[in-house]
Amino acid sequence: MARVQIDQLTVRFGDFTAVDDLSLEIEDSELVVFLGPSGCGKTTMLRCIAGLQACTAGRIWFDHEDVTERTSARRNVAMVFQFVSLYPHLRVAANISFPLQARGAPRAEIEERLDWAARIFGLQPVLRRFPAGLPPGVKQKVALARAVVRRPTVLLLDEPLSAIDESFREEMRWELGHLQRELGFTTVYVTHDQREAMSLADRVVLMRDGRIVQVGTPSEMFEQPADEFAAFFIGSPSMNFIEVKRDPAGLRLGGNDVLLKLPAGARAALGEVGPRNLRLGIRPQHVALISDPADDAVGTFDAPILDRYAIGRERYFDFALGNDTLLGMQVGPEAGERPKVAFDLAHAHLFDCETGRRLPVRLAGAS
Amino acid sequence: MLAIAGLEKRYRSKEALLGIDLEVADDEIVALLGPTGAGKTSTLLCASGLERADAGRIEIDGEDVTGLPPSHRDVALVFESFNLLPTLSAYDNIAFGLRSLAYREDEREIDRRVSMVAGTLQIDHLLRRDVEALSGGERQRVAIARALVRRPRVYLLDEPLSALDLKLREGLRLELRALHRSHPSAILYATHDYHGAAAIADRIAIIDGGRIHQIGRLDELFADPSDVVVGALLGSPSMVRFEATAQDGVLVADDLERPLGRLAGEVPGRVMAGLWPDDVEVSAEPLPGYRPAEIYATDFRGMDQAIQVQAGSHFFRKVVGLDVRFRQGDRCWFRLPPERIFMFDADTGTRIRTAVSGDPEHEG
Amino acid sequence: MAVEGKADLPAMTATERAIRPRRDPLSDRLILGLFLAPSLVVLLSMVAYPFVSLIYYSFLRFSILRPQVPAEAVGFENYAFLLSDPDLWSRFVFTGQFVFLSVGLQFLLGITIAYILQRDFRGRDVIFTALMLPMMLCPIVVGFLWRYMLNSEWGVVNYLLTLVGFAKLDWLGVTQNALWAVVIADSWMWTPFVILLATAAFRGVPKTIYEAADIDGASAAFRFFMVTLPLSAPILFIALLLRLIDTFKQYDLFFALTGGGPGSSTETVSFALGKLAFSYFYTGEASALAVILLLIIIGLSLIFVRYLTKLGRQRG
Amino acid sequence: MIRRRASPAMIAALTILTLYTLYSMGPLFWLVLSSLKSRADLFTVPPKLFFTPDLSGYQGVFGVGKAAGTASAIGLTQALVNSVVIAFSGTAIAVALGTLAGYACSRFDFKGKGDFMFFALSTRMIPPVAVLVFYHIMFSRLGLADTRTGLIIITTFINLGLATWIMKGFFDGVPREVEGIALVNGYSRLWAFWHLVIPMVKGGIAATAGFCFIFAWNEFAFASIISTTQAKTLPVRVSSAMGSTGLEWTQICAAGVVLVIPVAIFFYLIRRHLLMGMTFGVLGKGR
Repeated sequence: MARVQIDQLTVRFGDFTAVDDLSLEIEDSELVVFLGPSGCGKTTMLRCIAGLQACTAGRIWFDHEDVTERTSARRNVAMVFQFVSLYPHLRVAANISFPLQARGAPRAEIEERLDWAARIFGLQPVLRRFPAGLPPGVKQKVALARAVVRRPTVLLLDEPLSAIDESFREEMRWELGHLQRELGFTTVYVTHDQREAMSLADRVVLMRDGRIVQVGTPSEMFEQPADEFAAFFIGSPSMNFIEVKRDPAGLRLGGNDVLLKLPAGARAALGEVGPRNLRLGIRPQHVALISDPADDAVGTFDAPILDRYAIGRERYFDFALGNDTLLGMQVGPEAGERPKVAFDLAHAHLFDCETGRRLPVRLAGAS
Repeated sequence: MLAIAGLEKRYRSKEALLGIDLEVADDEIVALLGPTGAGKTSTLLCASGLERADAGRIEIDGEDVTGLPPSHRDVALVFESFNLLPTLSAYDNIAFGLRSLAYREDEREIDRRVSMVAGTLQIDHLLRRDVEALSGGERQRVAIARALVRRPRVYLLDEPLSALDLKLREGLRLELRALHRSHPSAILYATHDYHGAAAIADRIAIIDGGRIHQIGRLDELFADPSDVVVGALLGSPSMVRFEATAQDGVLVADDLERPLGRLAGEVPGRVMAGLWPDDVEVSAEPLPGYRPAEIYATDFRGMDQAIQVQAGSHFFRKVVGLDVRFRQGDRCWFRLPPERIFMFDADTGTRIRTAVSGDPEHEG
Repeated sequence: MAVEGKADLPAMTATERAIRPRRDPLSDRLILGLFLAPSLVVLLSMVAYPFVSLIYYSFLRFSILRPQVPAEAVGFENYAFLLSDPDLWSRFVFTGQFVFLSVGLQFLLGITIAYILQRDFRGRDVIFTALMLPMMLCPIVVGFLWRYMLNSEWGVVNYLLTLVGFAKLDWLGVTQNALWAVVIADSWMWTPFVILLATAAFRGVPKTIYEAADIDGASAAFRFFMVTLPLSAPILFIALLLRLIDTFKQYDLFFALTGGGPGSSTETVSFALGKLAFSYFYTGEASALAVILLLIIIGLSLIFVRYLTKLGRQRG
Repeated sequence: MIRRRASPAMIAALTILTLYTLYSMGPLFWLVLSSLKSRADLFTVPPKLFFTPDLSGYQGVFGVGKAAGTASAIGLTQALVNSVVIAFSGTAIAVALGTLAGYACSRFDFKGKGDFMFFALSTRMIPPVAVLVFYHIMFSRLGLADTRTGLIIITTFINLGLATWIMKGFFDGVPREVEGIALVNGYSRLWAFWHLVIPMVKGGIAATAGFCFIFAWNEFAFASIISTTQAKTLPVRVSSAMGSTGLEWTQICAAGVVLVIPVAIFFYLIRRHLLMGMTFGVLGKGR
């Protein structure tokens, strides 16, 4: 277990820059999730830490040791791959103890560690079997057991759950989260699944095109997205984005047709951001239908409701603003006749249209 | 409309389907939800005619098509990953069906329809591209366009979104759903993802081990699960399950103090007791009638959090609000409302329809 | 999420369109039959029929040289004659020696070279392709080429030997030397095959497994013997099977290189069969020997097929 | 991977590789060199590396120039024609039949498929001399002995199994979805086979043909027994290069080079599919 320090790391493949000048510190026993769409550089990043990928520039430190030039074998890292990488010719027991065998650990120690790893992953019943006959989830458990059996400095997980069936994947996610906190390994986890990231991470590192978009705890990521990409990528269903124009009374939506009234404090704050084009972002969970609000209620407006429907046990509605169709989610009781659309302004965000950055404007008024 | 009755299929000596009965109405999406190897793909292949059924009957719009080759059935099929003919452009892939002997249209009509569907799916700009140059999401869009453009009687979709990134999957799923709402058609949609099934389907058919365990609207399935498999596959988190023993008119879960409840009738031996997570009551404070437990793991979900609770040798999961932030290792207390308990046979998994009620002696 | 152009898209169902009546396409069963039939005819007439006929001939005494002499059923006499012939047993012994040495040398060289060629360096692919060339040559040419190079008086091999201080060897005139001569020539031609398959086997090991082994701290040697070699075993066994059978039936090379000499000391079973059938024209006995040869090869194949199936089942 | 410096192990590896390359390439070099030597230069001790090239070997092989008249001239022209006709025809037929059978084995599950495949494999396993006893009799009776037709049939036979297996491998590489898409969209299987699948395995068919050609071109055992005078192929003709003074080495070497050239060309064309061909396609392609 160790602190990992990544210092201005860059990886280029020919003209393509996979990781671009990335720096990050990972605390001891922390679980950090690298999240991003495919091709964002998150796996390359992980392979650099593992020593499987040489970096073009930058250094990697484990505690106070510079490991940039070391081979994987000499870094004492453990890794679980996306696609199962068990040794098919070895039984489960031999697979788990392989890293200890490779180091020539004494027999007694091997027995003891194997026993421990098999117990925590509940693998005792399959120790004598070959990996081929096992379901994918159990195979990944074996891979995890093989990873932790040697007490690695850093545990690296490369989309370990994505090749597993949905129902079992959830099971594994729980197990993984529990064990990481129990065992306290410094862990770097790579995934494109924001649910996994939010669920497991102490901190999430959202990446795009080889760069970090935002680093933060899951709730920071959810509540204070750094920009439109972060806002879009985290949370489902995805956030609604609406072009807005300023108005003395608040904001005009949907090509000036609709006025979103804002409290006085917010209008003042809006005045200070300067002459920019703005976009409003709000999650469907924070859009509701309410009956008969007060006429001057802030955050409410009339809009055509296109459709109401249930998805699973959740109730949604589509409403129109100009040419856009937007999504809302009815959390409370069903609204009656001629309902109005209500934005929960405390959870609405304003973004700069040009840069995509979130602007520090509180739409709900004074703090 | 698609009707499948008594469908059986065997590959060499391996049984794949053991009698599938299923109907998809003209305006509904039925999701075939089940784990890998449950028989989803076999069902779709038999329905399309690409595999021959060993027994059973398949009807489309009332016409028996069991013996017909796939080209005579007028169905569309979208596979999980390989859908596009690499030798053709995106446009020619979409137009492919309309140039066949069976579904031939003249080129002007083809052009009209392709551009219309391409507009709907927002792939106009991709039409002249080589399919090798398309991304995964774009390829599935083209595949769906090819299905749409022919206006078949039935759509068969085999995990069409599973190979895509989560974010892309969620977006495309909503689009498909919206498309279906504006243009109703019969769709059979196979998936192993509960979220996917719940988000897209009008009705869900729970399939496992080559059998359909239950079929119905989501609320019907939640209200009246017929089988323990339904509980295991439905919901996120899925059904809370306790191995229990029925004895002397009371239900006792292994390793838990106090009976779960009183039985209205005689139930012999071992059962599986299950509740939907929403019905389990969890508290951070000890309350009368609540049982002590420990938080095994937590799962932050943005708007709320899910917790896994360990009570003795039992584990269950539940979604709770963010007002109390549970942490791994915290103490908690829970109550299992007896009237919400479903019982299933421990061996066969079938539902035991005996009511469970609160026990006045033990419940507060 | 916006779905555009909703209004333009006609209903997706096609109830109004009748399916056009058309000719039923050929059923899959018919296609299967049509596609398979020609090959089946060739195989039956060229393999099954000869095999059955050979068994029949092997119980007859006759010679194709004298068709006017009627064939006479002799029961197992041909087999008894063959099996009691000490010369035949020594042919089997020689064939065994040849197969063992030759295949052994090919595997030793082949696996070593394949291992070395795993490392990427400039020009590797060119060298690799060039090294494959010998196995593509005509065996007759190979035989003559080595016969020419191994000539005891003016052959280039003996010249090179004298250059580095060894005495000239009479390669083809002494039994033991002649055995080595064919082993060297056969290995020259077929080591590339083992290189090819070993390379394929090594590359067939998924990259992540190598990476996993690296991360697990395995040294190069540990990795090779504990991961690469066992994982390559199925393909190496296929290579072994093919090499054993090919070497066992080797005929052309002996024909061109030693002609069975000196004397008949480098006659393999195949070569002896050739002589029996087409020099002495003992057709009955030759058929019996052919049957024995075929049974050995079929047996050998079945053992390997069974082993491979077992291995495949174990590893999925 | 992290770069490593030159180590003793690496030097050893390089030495072994160099020695083996000499063993492997030397004889080929010697073959070409010797084919250009005059009779007198052939037998010198020490062997000459530098000499005046002499084309008499090739003249003898092709029956041109002054060597044409000598009794020892191989007179390849006739054999060359035979070889070309037999190898090309046999290859074409075998590849055509093998393509059909390979498709059937790849796409359909039928009773006895495993047996059929093993049966096809046997065409490579069987020692030629073992079945030759029978062919000799059968071909004599049918009047096929010493004819090109007879040898074309044999060439087809020895390559059919190979072609079936390799083509099955290539068809296995084409996803079944290809036909699925066509069938569901209203096309027939034959249409899909011809218009979609065959174009996708064009390269595979070429590779298979290359292999079959090489095996057909090099075939000796069958041809040596079946063709006695008329239908003699090149390898058979070379094997009978006995002059009044023993073996005509110049001519044998020259003939060897002539025999190697088409093989080298085909080999170069199919090099990416080597594995497929050499292992009967058992190992699949592109591993």
